[in-house]
Amino acid sequence: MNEIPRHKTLELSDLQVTEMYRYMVLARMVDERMWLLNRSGKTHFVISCQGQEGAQAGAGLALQAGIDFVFPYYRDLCLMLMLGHTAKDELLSVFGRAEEPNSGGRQMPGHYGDRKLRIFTGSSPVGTQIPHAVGAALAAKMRGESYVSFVSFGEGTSNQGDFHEAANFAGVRKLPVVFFCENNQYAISIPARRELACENVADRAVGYGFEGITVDGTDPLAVYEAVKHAVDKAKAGKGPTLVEAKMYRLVPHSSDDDDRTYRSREEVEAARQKDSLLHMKSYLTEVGLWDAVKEESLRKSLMAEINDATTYAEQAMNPDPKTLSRYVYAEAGEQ
Amino acid sequence: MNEIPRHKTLELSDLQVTEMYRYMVLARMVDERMWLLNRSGKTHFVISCQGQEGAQAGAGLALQAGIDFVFPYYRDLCLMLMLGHTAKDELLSVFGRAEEPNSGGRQMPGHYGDRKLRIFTGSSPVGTQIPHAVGAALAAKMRGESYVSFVSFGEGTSNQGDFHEAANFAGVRKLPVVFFCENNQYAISIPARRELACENVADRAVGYGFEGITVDGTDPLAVYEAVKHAVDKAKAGKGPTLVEAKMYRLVPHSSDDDDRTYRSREEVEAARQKDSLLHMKSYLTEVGLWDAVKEESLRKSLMAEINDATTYAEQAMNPDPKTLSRYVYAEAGEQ
Amino acid sequence: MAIKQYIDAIRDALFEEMKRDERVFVLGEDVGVRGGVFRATTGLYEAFGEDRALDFPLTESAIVGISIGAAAAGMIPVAEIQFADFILPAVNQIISEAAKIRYRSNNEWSSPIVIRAPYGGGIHGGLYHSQSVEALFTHVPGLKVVTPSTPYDAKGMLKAAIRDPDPVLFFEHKKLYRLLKEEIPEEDYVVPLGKAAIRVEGEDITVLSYGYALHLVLEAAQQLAQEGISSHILDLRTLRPLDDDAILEAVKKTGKILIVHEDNKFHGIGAEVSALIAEQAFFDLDAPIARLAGPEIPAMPFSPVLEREYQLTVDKVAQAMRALARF
Amino acid sequence: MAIKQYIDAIRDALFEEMKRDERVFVLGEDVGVRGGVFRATTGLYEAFGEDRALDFPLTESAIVGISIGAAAAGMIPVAEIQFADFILPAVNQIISEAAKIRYRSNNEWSSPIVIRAPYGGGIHGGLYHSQSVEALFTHVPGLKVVTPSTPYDAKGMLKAAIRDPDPVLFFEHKKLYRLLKEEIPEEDYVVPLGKAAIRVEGEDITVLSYGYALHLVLEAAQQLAQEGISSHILDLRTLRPLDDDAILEAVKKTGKILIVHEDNKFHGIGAEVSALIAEQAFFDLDAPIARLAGPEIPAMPFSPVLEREYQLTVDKVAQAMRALARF
Ligand SMILES: Cc1ncc(C[n+]2csc(CCOP(=O)(O)OP(=O)(O)O)c2C)c(N)n1
Ligand SMILES: Cc1ncc(C[n+]2csc(CCOP(=O)(O)OP(=O)(O)O)c2C)c(N)n1
Ligand SMILES: [Mg+2]
Ligand SMILES: [Mg+2]
Repeated sequence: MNEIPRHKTLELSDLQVTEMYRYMVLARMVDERMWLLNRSGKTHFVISCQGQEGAQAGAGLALQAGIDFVFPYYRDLCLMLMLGHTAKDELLSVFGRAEEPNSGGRQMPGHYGDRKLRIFTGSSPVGTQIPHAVGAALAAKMRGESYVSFVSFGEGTSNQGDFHEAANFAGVRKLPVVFFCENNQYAISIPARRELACENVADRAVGYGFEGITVDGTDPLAVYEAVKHAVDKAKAGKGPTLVEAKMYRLVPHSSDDDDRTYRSREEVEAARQKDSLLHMKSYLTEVGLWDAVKEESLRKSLMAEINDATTYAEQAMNPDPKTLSRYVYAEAGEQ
Repeated sequence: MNEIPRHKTLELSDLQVTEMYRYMVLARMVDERMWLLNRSGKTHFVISCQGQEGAQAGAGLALQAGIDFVFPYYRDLCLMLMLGHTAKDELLSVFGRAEEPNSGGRQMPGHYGDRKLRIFTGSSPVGTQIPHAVGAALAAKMRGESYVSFVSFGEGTSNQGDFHEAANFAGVRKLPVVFFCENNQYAISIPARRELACENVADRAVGYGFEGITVDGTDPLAVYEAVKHAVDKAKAGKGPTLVEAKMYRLVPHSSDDDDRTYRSREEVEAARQKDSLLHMKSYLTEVGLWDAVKEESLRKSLMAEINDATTYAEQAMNPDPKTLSRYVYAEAGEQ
Repeated sequence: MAIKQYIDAIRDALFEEMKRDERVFVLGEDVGVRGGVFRATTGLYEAFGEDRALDFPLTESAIVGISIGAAAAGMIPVAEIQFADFILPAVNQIISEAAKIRYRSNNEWSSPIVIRAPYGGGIHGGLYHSQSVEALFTHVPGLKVVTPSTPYDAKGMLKAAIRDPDPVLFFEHKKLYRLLKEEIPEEDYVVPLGKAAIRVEGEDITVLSYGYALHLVLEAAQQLAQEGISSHILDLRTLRPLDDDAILEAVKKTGKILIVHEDNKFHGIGAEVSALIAEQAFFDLDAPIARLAGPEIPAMPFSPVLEREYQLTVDKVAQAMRALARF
Repeated sequence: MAIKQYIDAIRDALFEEMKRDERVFVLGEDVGVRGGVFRATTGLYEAFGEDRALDFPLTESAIVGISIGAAAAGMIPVAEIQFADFILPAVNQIISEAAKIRYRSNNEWSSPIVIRAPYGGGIHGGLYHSQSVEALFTHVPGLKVVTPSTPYDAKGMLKAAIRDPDPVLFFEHKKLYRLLKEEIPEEDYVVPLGKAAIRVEGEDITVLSYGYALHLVLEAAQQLAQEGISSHILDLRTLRPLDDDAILEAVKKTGKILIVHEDNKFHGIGAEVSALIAEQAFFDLDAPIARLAGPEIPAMPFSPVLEREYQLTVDKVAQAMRALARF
């Protein structure tokens, strides 16, 4: 093989791509741990990133943590890890502990937020974060700052009015925002063809006067390339992009769901064959950056990290019930 | 001229096209009367169709009054006349009289509705009628009935979430609905380029998996052709169409507006040269169906009709104040 | 008679009404193939097909708006909003449209739709799967707002709602779905909207409540009975319109009033109940009108300790009842 | 001092705050080039440019949602909703988002936005340009809801709202815009949110009101004064939070309470005021707590005779005050 490896043509170092893979595996393993804790009755809720790690890793690599404003959605565990959260942070969150960085235990797992990382606080009603991202992009433009706003959401959510209104305004004002649609083929039980009549969600961009790009969401490098393009364009004052990454949700919608009621095991099995983790591992192996030994040692060290994090989180303090009524409004003396 | 006249190729009779023109002139003259009454302090509010008559006449001719469900918006005076309302009906409405068919004086002028004509009651918050139209189309499909649902709205309104959500569902279910966007270049003071970044509103249709068509809204026959195509398609079970008719709002947004604060007189003057009434008159003249004598006699008879209607409306009864609290809910014994 | 849970009662009512009248259909997110995330619509897809158990894209405003349009064309839509918290994107269609259609058309058009939504907390749902939203709608003329608290009522009131000629918001407390069972007649029956129900007759204090909180009140009343305090308990059942007569009657019985709801207190529906009493039964009162309700915070947090701290409990209710009795 | 109308006071407050703090900007439909359909933002476009007097597409949910995002990034948006009736498409962004951002992020993020909206009827606006919508928001923890009734307060409270660290809904009764003039200081001042104001001191009856209705109350009180009835009149000014202390104080003054608002009565904010009193000042009361409010219909119809029938008038208010005084 004397072709230039694909990641080099994208100006990514060997370290960057192996790190990317490390985050994907970490996300998967943390996610699996969350299910385990849930199934053993220790925690109340899981919402999963499984199947979407590659897309999130690709997108995450194109962002500058702590500089770009990020408006994630509940499946963005891998993205959060790439931006700076740790396994421990997210395990604290599934236990609803005081220390967890998203909300101090106030919100369900998957409701991310972290001010120091410029990750805005999210809620459950889908799509509300999309105008927020556009608002932060408006602020960037008004003040001549050079960050971009990045917002992610599911394909089902691209049907919500808030998506439409926010995308339109971003187009009119050519704001520095990247709309990132993680099209995992389902909105809970509703398959894409029952939610959407367009071929690709990215087709919608033309209605807002900007570019739409559909990429294979199981190919992290392809996603990186598309999002990087969108970020660079935004920073150059050339307006928004809608990037749609297509992949498959490998597990039920959440720990409260039973996906056997609406999709066949064969369909899920087929999708597992196209898992982005497999994709990335074989790419790294092909270009000589990876092998079975590295894989094993990675998994071992991550398992240790996750075990420690679990122990820590399990024993961590709950919020003080006396804080229940705090922070509805700014407290005296605060701004 | 031995070409076949355009209206014949569209399978329209001479009578149909001259009638179409008659309605356009009637709408214009009723509209002008409404302004006169407002400026003389006799009525409180006007919202105008001026500039949009041709598009409405073209669309109206493609619909079956009393069979198709119609969800108009506040500028659709000409459409309402084509569907069966009279000058008297609408003049009663500007006075808020008990007898006016839209709401018995409860709603502002331009808030149409008439059950016997299958014209659904409209409100002021823009865009809410769009899902209603899709709902009526859903009912048609569920019951195998063959009416279509027709809904109109401005280009500014095509930015509302309700447009997006309703269009998406119509696309997914291939419902018999015609979305008719009257793009008059302004949403009150905001020009189209400040509201929309796409070239045409019709570009949005691809995001919903159906056809979008942009037509010259000052050419009634072109609009007829597009809407007829959409109606036939809908009836054939081939789903929705978004038809965008482009034209210009010739007068201020409403009697409360002063358009000199946001657009030049030259711009308005230029648009007046492309008035659909001129367009239609010269077409009819060209094909030998019209001349100055006919024009004069038409205007004379319409003026008489409008004068009578005005006198009638001015003297008609107000709603009985005792009815103020009726019909919030069904009254005893009603369903 | 058959023994049914609340969720069964809902499902049975839907099934029977769809069978009775082919204009009735259900629509919402995951109500078809999946049978609803709470399983309230299970079996309808199989029995009535995909059109009448209609899986809808994730768009609440369209769910309601399209229901309104379908109703205008003669159908009777029963829309499910997956969680009451997610009804907010549909508020414009509910308040600007459904509520005003009859009035604004001078009785020509109407909006006979039902909107079902599971509400309330205590299921570790965090801020956005625990809210009580009834008070956002009870102020609105043109709407009816109902919140049955038993399987029997759930079935009978859902049937009444479906047969009602005007829009009805039908709120089901999700903790009730599988909390208790009750005998329910096989034959068709309706429980009329707008009527409260006396749950316990008593002499010392009157407690007005609804939904899950009512069951806490009932339990607390049993405790208090052992202490010799007799409670008169009224289940409001419908929050708009309130059953004024029943409320004023219940006030007369004891003169000491406590209103209990899970929703936060400030300007909750308890405020209207209190104001009604203070206006129309003032001279029947022997004590200040008390309210026990949720704290003034957005909703129940996810952390179990915070959630517990938020929630009403039998103890908290008993304490409030005791304080009133001693007054 | 300069003599100003209410609308001038709003415009001046915006101008001065935009000048004082460059993070402040206004956005909304027609607020830029056109200067607002009520002319509340006239001159801002010329003075501060198109970015800070930002003409927005016709999308209320985005107006609020984008304000929230801009605030997250450090700006202070003052959004205009063209008519309060059209705030409903934005309810999800207001209640699910703005109101809960501080709480759900455990105080990391906040939503210092102001939403201005002209409300109320009597201008021949029909059902959808006349509504009072305050009661749809007063129940919601995390929001502040204000309704100043004088030019002085309008200016001072708008400044306070802009400087407030949390989301404030700022409702301006559109009949007040050009109704009366008042002397307003040249220098900067704020009127704190959450404080009611005694408008008239009196002995026989206490009337609580706000907005345009307050002016009817003031006029009626003058009539009554000539009949020998002395009224104590409190302008609530802020509806969430209510000024409990001022209200309870005002109750003590006379023991006879009337609450007046234009919005319909059932579960209007008057209900909470009444419930507060019935709970905390019961023994100060000498009569049932009375409410005078709009009828239970969707909103004011367009027909002038129906509109008149809907509206409160000095006569109707005076009659209610007289009845209470005679009680
Ligand atoms: C406004 C709103 N309605 C309903 C829900 C319930 N709900 C949570 S996730 C979801 C499906 C989301 O689908 P999609 O946008 O494709 O994201 P995915 O979960 O597939 O990643 C639904 C219906 C919600 N959270 N918010
Ligand atoms: C939800 C809502 N917001 C604001 C308004 C006030 N308003 C009335 S018409 C209008 C502009 C509509 O523009 P467009 O849709 O292009 O229709 P046009 O009037 O140009 O025909 C606005 C902002 C409204 N009626 N409804
Ligand atoms: Mg999805
Ligand atoms: Mg327009």
